[in-house]
Amino acid sequence: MFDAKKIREDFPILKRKVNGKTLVYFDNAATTQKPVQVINAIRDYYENHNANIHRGVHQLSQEASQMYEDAHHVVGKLIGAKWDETIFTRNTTEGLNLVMYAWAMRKLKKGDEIISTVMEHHSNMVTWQFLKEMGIKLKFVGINDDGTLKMEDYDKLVTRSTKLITVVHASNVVGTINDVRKIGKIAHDNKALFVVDGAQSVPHMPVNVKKMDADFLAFSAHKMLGPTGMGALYGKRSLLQSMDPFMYGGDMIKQVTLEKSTWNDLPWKFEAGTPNICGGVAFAEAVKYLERLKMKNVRKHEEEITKYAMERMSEVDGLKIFGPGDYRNRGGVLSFNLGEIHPHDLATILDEFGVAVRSGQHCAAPLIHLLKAHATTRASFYVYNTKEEVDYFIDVLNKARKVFG
Amino acid sequence: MFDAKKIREDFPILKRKVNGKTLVYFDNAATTQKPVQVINAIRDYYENHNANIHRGVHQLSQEASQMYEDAHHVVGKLIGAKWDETIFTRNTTEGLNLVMYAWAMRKLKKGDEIISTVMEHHSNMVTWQFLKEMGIKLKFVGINDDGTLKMEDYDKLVTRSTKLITVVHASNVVGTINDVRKIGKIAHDNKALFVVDGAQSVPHMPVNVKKMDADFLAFSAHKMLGPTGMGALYGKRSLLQSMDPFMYGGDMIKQVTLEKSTWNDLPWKFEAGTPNICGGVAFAEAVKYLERLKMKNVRKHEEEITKYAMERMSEVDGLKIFGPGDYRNRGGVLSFNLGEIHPHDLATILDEFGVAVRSGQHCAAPLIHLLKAHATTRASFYVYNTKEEVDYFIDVLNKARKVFG
Amino acid sequence: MNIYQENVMDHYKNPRNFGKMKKPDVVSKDANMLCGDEIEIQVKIKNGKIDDIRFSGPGCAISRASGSMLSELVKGKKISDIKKIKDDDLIGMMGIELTPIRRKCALLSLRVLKNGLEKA
Amino acid sequence: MNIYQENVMDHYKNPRNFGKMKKPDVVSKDANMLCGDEIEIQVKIKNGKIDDIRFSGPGCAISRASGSMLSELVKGKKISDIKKIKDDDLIGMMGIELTPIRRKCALLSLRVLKNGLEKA
Ligand SMILES: Cc1ncc(COP(=O)(O)O)c(C=O)c1O
Ligand SMILES: Cc1ncc(COP(=O)(O)O)c(C=O)c1O
Repeated sequence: MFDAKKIREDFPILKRKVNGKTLVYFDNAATTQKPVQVINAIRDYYENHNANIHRGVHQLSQEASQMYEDAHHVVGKLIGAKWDETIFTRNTTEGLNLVMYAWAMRKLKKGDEIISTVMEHHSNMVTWQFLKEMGIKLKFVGINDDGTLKMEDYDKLVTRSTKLITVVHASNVVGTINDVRKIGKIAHDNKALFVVDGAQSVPHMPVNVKKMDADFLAFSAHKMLGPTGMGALYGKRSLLQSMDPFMYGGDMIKQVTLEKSTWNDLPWKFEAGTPNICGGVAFAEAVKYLERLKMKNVRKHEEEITKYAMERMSEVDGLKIFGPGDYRNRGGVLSFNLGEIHPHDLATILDEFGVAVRSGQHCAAPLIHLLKAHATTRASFYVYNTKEEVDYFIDVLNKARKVFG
Repeated sequence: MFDAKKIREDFPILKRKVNGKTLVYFDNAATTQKPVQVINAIRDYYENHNANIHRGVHQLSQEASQMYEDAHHVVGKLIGAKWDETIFTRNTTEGLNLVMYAWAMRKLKKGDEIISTVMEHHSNMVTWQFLKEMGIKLKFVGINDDGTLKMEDYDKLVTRSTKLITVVHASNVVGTINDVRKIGKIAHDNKALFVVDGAQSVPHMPVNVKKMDADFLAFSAHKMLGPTGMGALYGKRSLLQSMDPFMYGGDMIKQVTLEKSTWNDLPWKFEAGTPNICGGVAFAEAVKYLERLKMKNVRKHEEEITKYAMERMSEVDGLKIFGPGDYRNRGGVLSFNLGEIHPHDLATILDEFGVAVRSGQHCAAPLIHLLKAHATTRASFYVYNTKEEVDYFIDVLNKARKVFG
Repeated sequence: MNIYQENVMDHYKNPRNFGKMKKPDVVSKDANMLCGDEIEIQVKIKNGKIDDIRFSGPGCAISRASGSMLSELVKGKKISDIKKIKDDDLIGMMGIELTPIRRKCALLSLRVLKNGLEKA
Repeated sequence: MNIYQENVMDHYKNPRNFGKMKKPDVVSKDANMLCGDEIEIQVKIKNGKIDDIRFSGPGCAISRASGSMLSELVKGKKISDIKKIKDDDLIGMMGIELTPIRRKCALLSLRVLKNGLEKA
């Protein structure tokens, strides 16, 4: 197991003061902070290796090409995928849009159906709404009061027209970890594609695309110690090969005439134009950092913090946590409301004491409405968070309760 | 005027040795190097301000949001655009694909026509080929022997079905600077949209979207001292407002229900998901660096270097430069061949002496074939290049001539 | 600086003119995207002046306090004068410093009111 | 290290078995994406052995020299043996160190030949 206090030393921003107080960063589901190793990798790339990739025979270009290709290996390995099934994207959102544009829009037809859930982040909900114009039907699995999926809904919703089933692996609002193996099996038993939003799972626990038998899995670097502007989309090789590209430009092409073009090999076929080369290199550095900690330890640490935070929060009068009651069934994401205090007010007061949490609808408006909340406050944890920080957070919650008493 | 030798001190990579020799970086059309100011801005962002934007009320999120919004102002101002008409993209390629997917694919119909040129980079050629499936016709303006556009072709190609005219502002192969004002007028006289690929112009000369009356202008940060994974697309506000989004996800939405969504204000409507926040901040820093130098001086410096290089290269036996003979009509991009030496061999020999040039087809295969070349070698300049470097380059060319003599 | 001053908290906990009226002359509504909060303002107009006003809807302390203060400010005022109220006038009245994001909460009521009067 | 050694330059300037033949048994063709160079290999087969071989197409020194050396190497060899030639065997024959990108130039001819024999 690792020592979160030691880890903190790698994160320069954690030494920052906010409103005169030491920063307590509990907004990790939105984005995480970056260790000095990642910041240095960026610097090293630009100070020593920067060049455009693929087509240059000169030394810098060869170095940059190698580093960028290696990054695909490192990121792919984390999720049990081959490097060329690992497409670099800007973020989870782009990954899901790629599947929508390059697979669904071109392979589906009027009357086909897609099953999502009411628990989704907007990026895994609004994206599919685009297909309605084509006459594709969108259906949603509901949730129980404790924020778990109504698994029995799949039986009711699946038909012979179901062509794609998509689900968030771990919810960014209620924290629920969904049973992706079971849902994947339902999808494949019905010859539907299985698409997983891994934005909140890949950063926080061991994830293996083979074990969950995902056809596509999307996630973001910035939520796992990596840079902004980077993400990855895993896709099964046979699927990726059967598809046309998403975007068109340099490096994704084999041969071009004025009339038509043939596509490059994977993964380049799906990475048009000059990619975020430095972002890829820094992403790999973030993954290496996590692999040194080991993903099962990352998960264990978060379970401990989450368990502790749930216990301590239950002592606060009028505090209600959304989502599963057992910390073992959830990620380190705690959405809550404190009496009648508006989440924005609560977040503002927490901020005055240096505690960064998120407040609002967390890009999941339909879910928030189902929870019968207008908005929630959300604390979410990562490798550098400690029980001492949780204690401090509880103290501030109690202060807020007094202000709004 | 600025002093290129002074400027070099800002670029750590220029002190690097390649194959034992001091790096001479002449691959600037592919990507440029980064000054310490940009590298430090990245570091400062991650060490002091990193957070997700838009929706956070906590201090870091507000800082990051402000910095990212400010970056739109800085980049927009450079090209004479308002901040909210300046959409951040990954690169030029994504900008052009956005126009194709979010404008052309949805607004054009069978029989409509698009006019491009044979001079385009793949990203402004292959992208439009996608629309052929919809029955949209793609036509190409040709080139003269000196690599200038056959302007008279427009007369022949424009019909009442012409809905979009697109052109590269400055060629990445032959260097030609096209008369975008004239082509823009042809487009608008014929009620067609005018789309400009500014990848090789915005970094190198004063560019103003109002003066050229562009409807869309795409460019890349990494080609103008900025980070990889960043670019911008200018779009006229009325057009952007009339369009649906390109990608779907967080932050581009006003209201979401399970059934449908309404879109956020500009530019966020076109920036789905967590954007490349740090990339935006670093891009703005690069633009500030260029503005301190002044774009007209950047252009002047490149004219000087290009003129000098053309003179010196004309002394090398068997060397043929493609493109306009007058340096005033071209950017700082010199594609050439030296006798029968294959560009890859030439680039390899140059690399052995520390000179980084590009060789190949420069993502413009159709143009290369029209030039009756299999490939070319390309030297391209930027603010930190000097005449001394050109002299050294000429020496190595002469050495290569001997090896292959 | 703590923005939850006594003044603000008083208006939040006891908002003036909160609720709905019968037969308003103007009804205006809008949401703050950030939190999903909605505000509705109803107005009765007499002789070019605001005769009565009500506001309602879920909101944070800042948006509710500003709605309450605004309602007091405009009651009895000429519509032409209300159109001249500036963002900073309202914020100044609240007497607190706000970050850009919380400013949006504070200014929601003013925007909703002005939009309503525009259409009146 | 200079890769344009005497040996390589000799094969480049005087490529062996360069050109085309009449009535080949196998024709195989492919391009190196990087530069657009194309190589075509023609082969005559007799008793499971390569009886004659020709290669042609524009190419850099590395790809042409390797094509030339490869053609000498395989002439008279059994097809089953040719299939066993490894990438590093060919590169080793050239006696130079190549970066990953230039390796592709060196290995184009071997790939084209193997692809052709696969179909034969
Ligand atoms: C003229 C031109 N257009 C478009 C591009 C594509 O730019 P990017 O690879 O940054 O998308 C380039 C860069 O190679 C270019 O030179
Ligand atoms: C569950 C989930 N899906 C998707 C996303 C979108 O990620 P990104 O903004 O990096 O595209 C997020 C992040 O907010 C998320 O939590």
